[in-house]
Amino acid sequence: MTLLDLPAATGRATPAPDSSRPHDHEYQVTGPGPYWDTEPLRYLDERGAPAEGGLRVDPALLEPERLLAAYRALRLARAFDTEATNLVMQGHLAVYPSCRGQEACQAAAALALRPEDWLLPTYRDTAALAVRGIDPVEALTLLRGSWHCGYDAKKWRTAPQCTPLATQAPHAVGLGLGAKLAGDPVVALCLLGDGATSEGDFHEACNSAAVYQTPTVFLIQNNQYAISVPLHKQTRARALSDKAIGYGMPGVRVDGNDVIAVLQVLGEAFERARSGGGPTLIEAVTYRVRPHTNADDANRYREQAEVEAWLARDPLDRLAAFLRASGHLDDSLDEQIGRDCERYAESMRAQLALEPDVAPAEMFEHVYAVPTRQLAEQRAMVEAGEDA
Amino acid sequence: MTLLDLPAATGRATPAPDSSRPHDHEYQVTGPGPYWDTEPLRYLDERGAPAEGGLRVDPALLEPERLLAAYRALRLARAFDTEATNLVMQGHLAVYPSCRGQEACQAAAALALRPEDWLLPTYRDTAALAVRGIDPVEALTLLRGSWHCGYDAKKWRTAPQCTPLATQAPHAVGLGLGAKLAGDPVVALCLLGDGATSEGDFHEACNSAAVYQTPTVFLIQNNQYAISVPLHKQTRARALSDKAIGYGMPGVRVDGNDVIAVLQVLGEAFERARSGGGPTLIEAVTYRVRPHTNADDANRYREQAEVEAWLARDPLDRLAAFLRASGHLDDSLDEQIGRDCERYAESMRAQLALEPDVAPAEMFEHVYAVPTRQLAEQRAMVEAGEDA
Amino acid sequence: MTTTTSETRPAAPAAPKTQTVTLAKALNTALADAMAADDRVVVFGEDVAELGGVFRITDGLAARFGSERCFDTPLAEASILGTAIGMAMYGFRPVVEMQFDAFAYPSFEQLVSHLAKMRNRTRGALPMPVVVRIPYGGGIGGVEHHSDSSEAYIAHTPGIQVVTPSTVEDAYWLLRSAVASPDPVVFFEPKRLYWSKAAVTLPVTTGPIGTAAVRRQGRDATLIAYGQSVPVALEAAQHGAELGYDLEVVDLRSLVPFDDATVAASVERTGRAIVVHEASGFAGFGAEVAARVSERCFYRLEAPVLRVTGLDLPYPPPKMEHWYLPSADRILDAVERAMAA
Amino acid sequence: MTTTTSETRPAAPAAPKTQTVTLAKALNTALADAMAADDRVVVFGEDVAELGGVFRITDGLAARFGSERCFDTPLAEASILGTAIGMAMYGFRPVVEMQFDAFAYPSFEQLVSHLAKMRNRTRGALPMPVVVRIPYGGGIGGVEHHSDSSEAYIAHTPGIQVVTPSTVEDAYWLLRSAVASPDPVVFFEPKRLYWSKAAVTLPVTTGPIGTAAVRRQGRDATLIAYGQSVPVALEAAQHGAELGYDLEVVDLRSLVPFDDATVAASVERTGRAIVVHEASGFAGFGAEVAARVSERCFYRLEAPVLRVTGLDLPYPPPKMEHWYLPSADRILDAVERAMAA
Ligand SMILES: Cc1ncc(C[n+]2csc(CCOP(=O)(O)OP(=O)(O)O)c2C)c(N)n1
Ligand SMILES: Cc1ncc(C[n+]2csc(CCOP(=O)(O)OP(=O)(O)O)c2C)c(N)n1
Ligand SMILES: [Mg+2]
Ligand SMILES: [Mg+2]
Repeated sequence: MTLLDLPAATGRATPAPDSSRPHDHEYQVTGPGPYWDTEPLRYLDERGAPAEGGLRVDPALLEPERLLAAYRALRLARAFDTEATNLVMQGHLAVYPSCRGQEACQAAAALALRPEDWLLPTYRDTAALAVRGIDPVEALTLLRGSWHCGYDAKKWRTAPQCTPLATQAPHAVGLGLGAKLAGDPVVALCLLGDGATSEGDFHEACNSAAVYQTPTVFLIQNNQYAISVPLHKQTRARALSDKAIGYGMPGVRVDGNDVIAVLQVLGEAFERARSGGGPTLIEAVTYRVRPHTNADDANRYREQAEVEAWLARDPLDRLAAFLRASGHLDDSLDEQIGRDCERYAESMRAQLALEPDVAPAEMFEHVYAVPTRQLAEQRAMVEAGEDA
Repeated sequence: MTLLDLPAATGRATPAPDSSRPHDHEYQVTGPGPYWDTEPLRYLDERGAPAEGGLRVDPALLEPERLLAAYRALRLARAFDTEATNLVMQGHLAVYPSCRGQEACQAAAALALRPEDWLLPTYRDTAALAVRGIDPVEALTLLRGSWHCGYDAKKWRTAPQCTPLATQAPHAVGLGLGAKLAGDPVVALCLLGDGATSEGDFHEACNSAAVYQTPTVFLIQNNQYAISVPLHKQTRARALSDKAIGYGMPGVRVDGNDVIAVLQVLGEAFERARSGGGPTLIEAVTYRVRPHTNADDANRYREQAEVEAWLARDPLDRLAAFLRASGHLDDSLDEQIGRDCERYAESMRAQLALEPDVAPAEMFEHVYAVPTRQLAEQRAMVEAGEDA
Repeated sequence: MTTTTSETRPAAPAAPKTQTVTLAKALNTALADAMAADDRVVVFGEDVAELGGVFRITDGLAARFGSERCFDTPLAEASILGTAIGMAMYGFRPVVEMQFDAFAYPSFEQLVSHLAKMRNRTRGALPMPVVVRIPYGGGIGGVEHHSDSSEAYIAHTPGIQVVTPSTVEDAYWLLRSAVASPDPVVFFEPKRLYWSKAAVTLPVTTGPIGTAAVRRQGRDATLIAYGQSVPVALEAAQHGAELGYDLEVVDLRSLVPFDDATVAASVERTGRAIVVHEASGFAGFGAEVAARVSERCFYRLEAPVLRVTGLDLPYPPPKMEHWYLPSADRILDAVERAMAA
Repeated sequence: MTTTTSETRPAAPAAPKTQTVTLAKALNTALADAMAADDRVVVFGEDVAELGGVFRITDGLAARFGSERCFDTPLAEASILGTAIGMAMYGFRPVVEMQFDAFAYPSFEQLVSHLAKMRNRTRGALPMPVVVRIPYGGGIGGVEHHSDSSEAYIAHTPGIQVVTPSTVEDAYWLLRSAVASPDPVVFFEPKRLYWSKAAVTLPVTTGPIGTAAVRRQGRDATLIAYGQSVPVALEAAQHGAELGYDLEVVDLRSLVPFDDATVAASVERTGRAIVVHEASGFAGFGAEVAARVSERCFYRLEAPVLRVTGLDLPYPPPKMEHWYLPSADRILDAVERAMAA
């Protein structure tokens, strides 16, 4: 075969291209660049004053009641997280992944939901469960190790906390699609970490949600780390919110330590979802102040100075400063909230210090609606061993 | 617990936000819109004339030798595809997924490669293998059903044709990373369909390639369909090339029926990859003229008129028109190429009409480097059955 | 949304008329009847709506029930199954199609870590009435990745039911039962049998999930098979009769739950057992069957339980699959060995 | 790149000194020695470089060999394994870590459809000298998805070798052997034994992949176990001795290839066999062992082969796992039943 050989040239030369004509289509759509190029949306600046040129916020969000509710939720999340951190150190939990520093996301996620909305949390979002109103003992059941999920997932419209990363994202699509087909004004809010955005399930879910136009909101808490892996080893995207472009859905980058801003962008996303506008991808820029879990040693991979810099942007301090400056918060109210938090933590302590009741029956009861004969035999064997 | 109850409001009302101030950050980064909003890059217009405001092309590409080599490659791809389509109808192949209409991508992919570069083809890219120089019988072995891969994958630096969609994409990352770590100026070219972009593996591969900055080029042949599923059910992205943004890599959208344009953008991507500039995502907009495979009935899901419209943009006709207009091609050369093609097809026909030799030994020989005892026993059993 | 079926049993058959139908048509009818009976049933997957599926099992469903009840998905199997899980959480009863067995692998994590476990971890709050339809098996001249049999992977995963019909009647009824089940079912469709036919009256009722069926009675040995290995076992039994072997054939039908009673009763009668399936033998489902039978029928067995299965190598290309697949001949070789023991 | 090892055997041991080392340290040393011996060996996965892995098995490798030989990956298991496959195509010998057993599931398709088949489909042109390290098993108080045992899924996949050590010595040598193997190895690390210790001289040589080891000799029955079930079987054997049972313990060590000779020889000696593993019993790897032993030792067996395994339910939470796991007590119950048969 000579087909691929070069033939002898025939005819005249091709006219030289006009190299002075610029590209009509600039096709390096986005050059790789450092992640922090893009300033996230914020309402408050890092000291808690209204940010210059900041996000425009729904006035209702700024009503004192709403602001104080947000503040209380932040304090609750902090108190919960602090107590859970104590409990794990005392051996009352199997493991605890702290959300310290991420309380604005935790609080806003829970506050943005209506009772009929679905929440899909990860292992790190136990404080959000508490703010949603779930009993802390039930919320901590997974991490205590007495069952996989302690709360009534259907009643609370809250999926069990998800550990296999990003696998809950397609569930949020299915919930949204279910709501859409049923004609219910219900939104599914999926919480994810920055690391989880690298998983295939994240991609498939975002893409499907956009194609189906489901009422699903993906909230990425970009806390800068996936265990030890910093964001720049996770992605070369300019911003995680840029990923929305590839799905044809709105993408938002918000200051995750500014609860007002997070509430605002969540509110808009929920509103859009409820009114048929489809899914939204939100990246909340925040920081995991503690190690990945109590078992992790963060000194192996990051400097204390970096942590200090983020502590200065503490979400509680920022809102407190704003509330104090606007006269909604004074020492006496703050102390009262502190006492409420202390009582809440005491109750957690009292309940979780007790050894939980467990019985082998529970392992067998819900494998299937009706246990197989083989499972019934195994149950009898285990229970006989217990009696012996 | 009263922590989440609303407290009585304290202090004065929050100042109303300044609603006249526009958002500083417009966060609906990209609104959903019809896919065809964005015109792909092209050098030739649909009739084969230089496109107005078209792509600027490397002068070397426009040398008559190069242009005629491209034309011969297109004709070869067409001849190959036509003959394979005949062969499958005559029962000499198990199945054949035609690339009719996509020959510009097939030819350009093969021509862009140096011998040391790696190609990762799919089931639809057999013509690209032929253009790369692989013997057509070896190239068609998978689809003939006599072995999984008929060519020497290592010698040809060509992976076996991949059927599980998008699973070859991470391999292209690994090959690129291998080349990078070894310091070799080698590029891995991964071919993918539009449908495959919905798979998790596509996402994970693109993201990893960008993070590692591997010399990998992802070429999506967007032929508008994944079997029966049209692009708008596959993605809501404005363009598949937009997905590059979420990976922080260059993304290019090119007219996949304009072989000059495809060669140009591939050349730039290869050049960037070889010089340490990392991966590129290219979307080539084209059309699958025939059904998904010989077993498919495309009338179930698309109109003939749509096919006709695309036939008018035939990649061969476009280049032929350009070559004739610029005097590089005349009837006599065209006929000579036609005769070469006919000989090529005849040889395919003659070889593939024969029943291939197969022996059970082959099944056992490469499961492991050294067969296990159990496999040796099974081989003996099968061979004994054959002898019986 | 209204419910017209109970949780555990499909609606009672109505308006019978006998026809010659293919197994594919029986599946199609089962889906249509299930969708008609319960509007929480939704069907989705790759190419299932406009095209009716590459095997046409979902043909006509989108036209009849609308694009909200039957729709095409993006090409993303993990997300197909994950979406089904979310819809089940919302109260739907999704039936999803995986186009070929090997193309279900991307959904493996969703299946093992969520579908199988969701009821359990939520103490019953979020049951998973999901059916995953998977055409499986070879012998159809399919290239790489189009002839896998992955039942062993799934059957090892507690929380899932695994079902596979071999007859037109069971195709209908097991699929109805799967859709009506409160728990997830992986429904393996023997794709080589899609075009097998029987004169049946649809709707038809057979046994419930969890029961095996004796397809042929015999006294010398029991052939235990499922899916498209059942006709092969029956063929072997027929040839065997000519050679003087009186072979019983048990069609497992339901791999999980496993019908120990029927299987053990048969082997207790015959004293010999041979397990047949297409998947590779090593750590295949036949190992479980052989282990159970060997344990339960220990004192009755007159010969070791033998396995006639696919070879322990990647599924071969079309021109070689006849060497790979369990054939009537290979089964009869095993029968001879068992009878000689 | 230069090669200093042969394809099939790791480099010969050099410069011995006896120390008390943990199984984790033996694995770490094996990786370091393999990387020193062959610069085609690269190690990557989630958190393996800066952190040294959540179990510290890769501790110090990045510092010693540089960030091109040991690096952190994005969080994407399919792509981790797929990248390893591509690197192997290029001529490297990648060793990848899956952080926990259940988190390897996203890579299942890459494993089944590519890693296992690449050598075969390319007629040997593209061998896959890849090691997939997976910490597996329970008993460490891990929450959901942190205690799975998935060896049955992998062992059923032709083309892969499956290995799991139970001793410090085997941890070292099997990992060296796995890295040196021309074919892919899934290397299951018994995570509960990471901190078990032995006085050993590294480097140490034990048996090749494909061979089982008799860990204790006995005449009454054979306990067949692997990974972290081996110490449990040994514990049972010790208690058994007090009760008058003389139990043999076989450590399979290599599930694929399977050492029929050692296993059958032991059962031929004892006449009784009990298989022990943590994974759910149904269609678990123990089924294959039981089926093989029942077939091969049919005439010698004095009792049915019994299985003592994890229960057929999703791995339970920490406070309940003691009921799920095979214990010395449950093994001894089975021994009693076997002896009474
Ligand atoms: C599929 C999967 N792979 C690996 C893990 C192990 N793992 C648990 S948390 C974690 C890091 C997750 O990072 P990110 O998504 O950023 O969430 P964060 O922990 O920071 O909240 C990893 C790798 C897992 N849980 N699931
Ligand atoms: C993982 C996987 N799922 C499903 C299939 C079945 N399948 C084969 S080709 C195809 C459509 C692919 O479409 P596209 O990626 O656009 O490529 P094209 O066939 O158009 O070239 C499908 C669904 C597959 N091969 N692999
Ligand atoms: Mg994170
Ligand atoms: Mg396509």
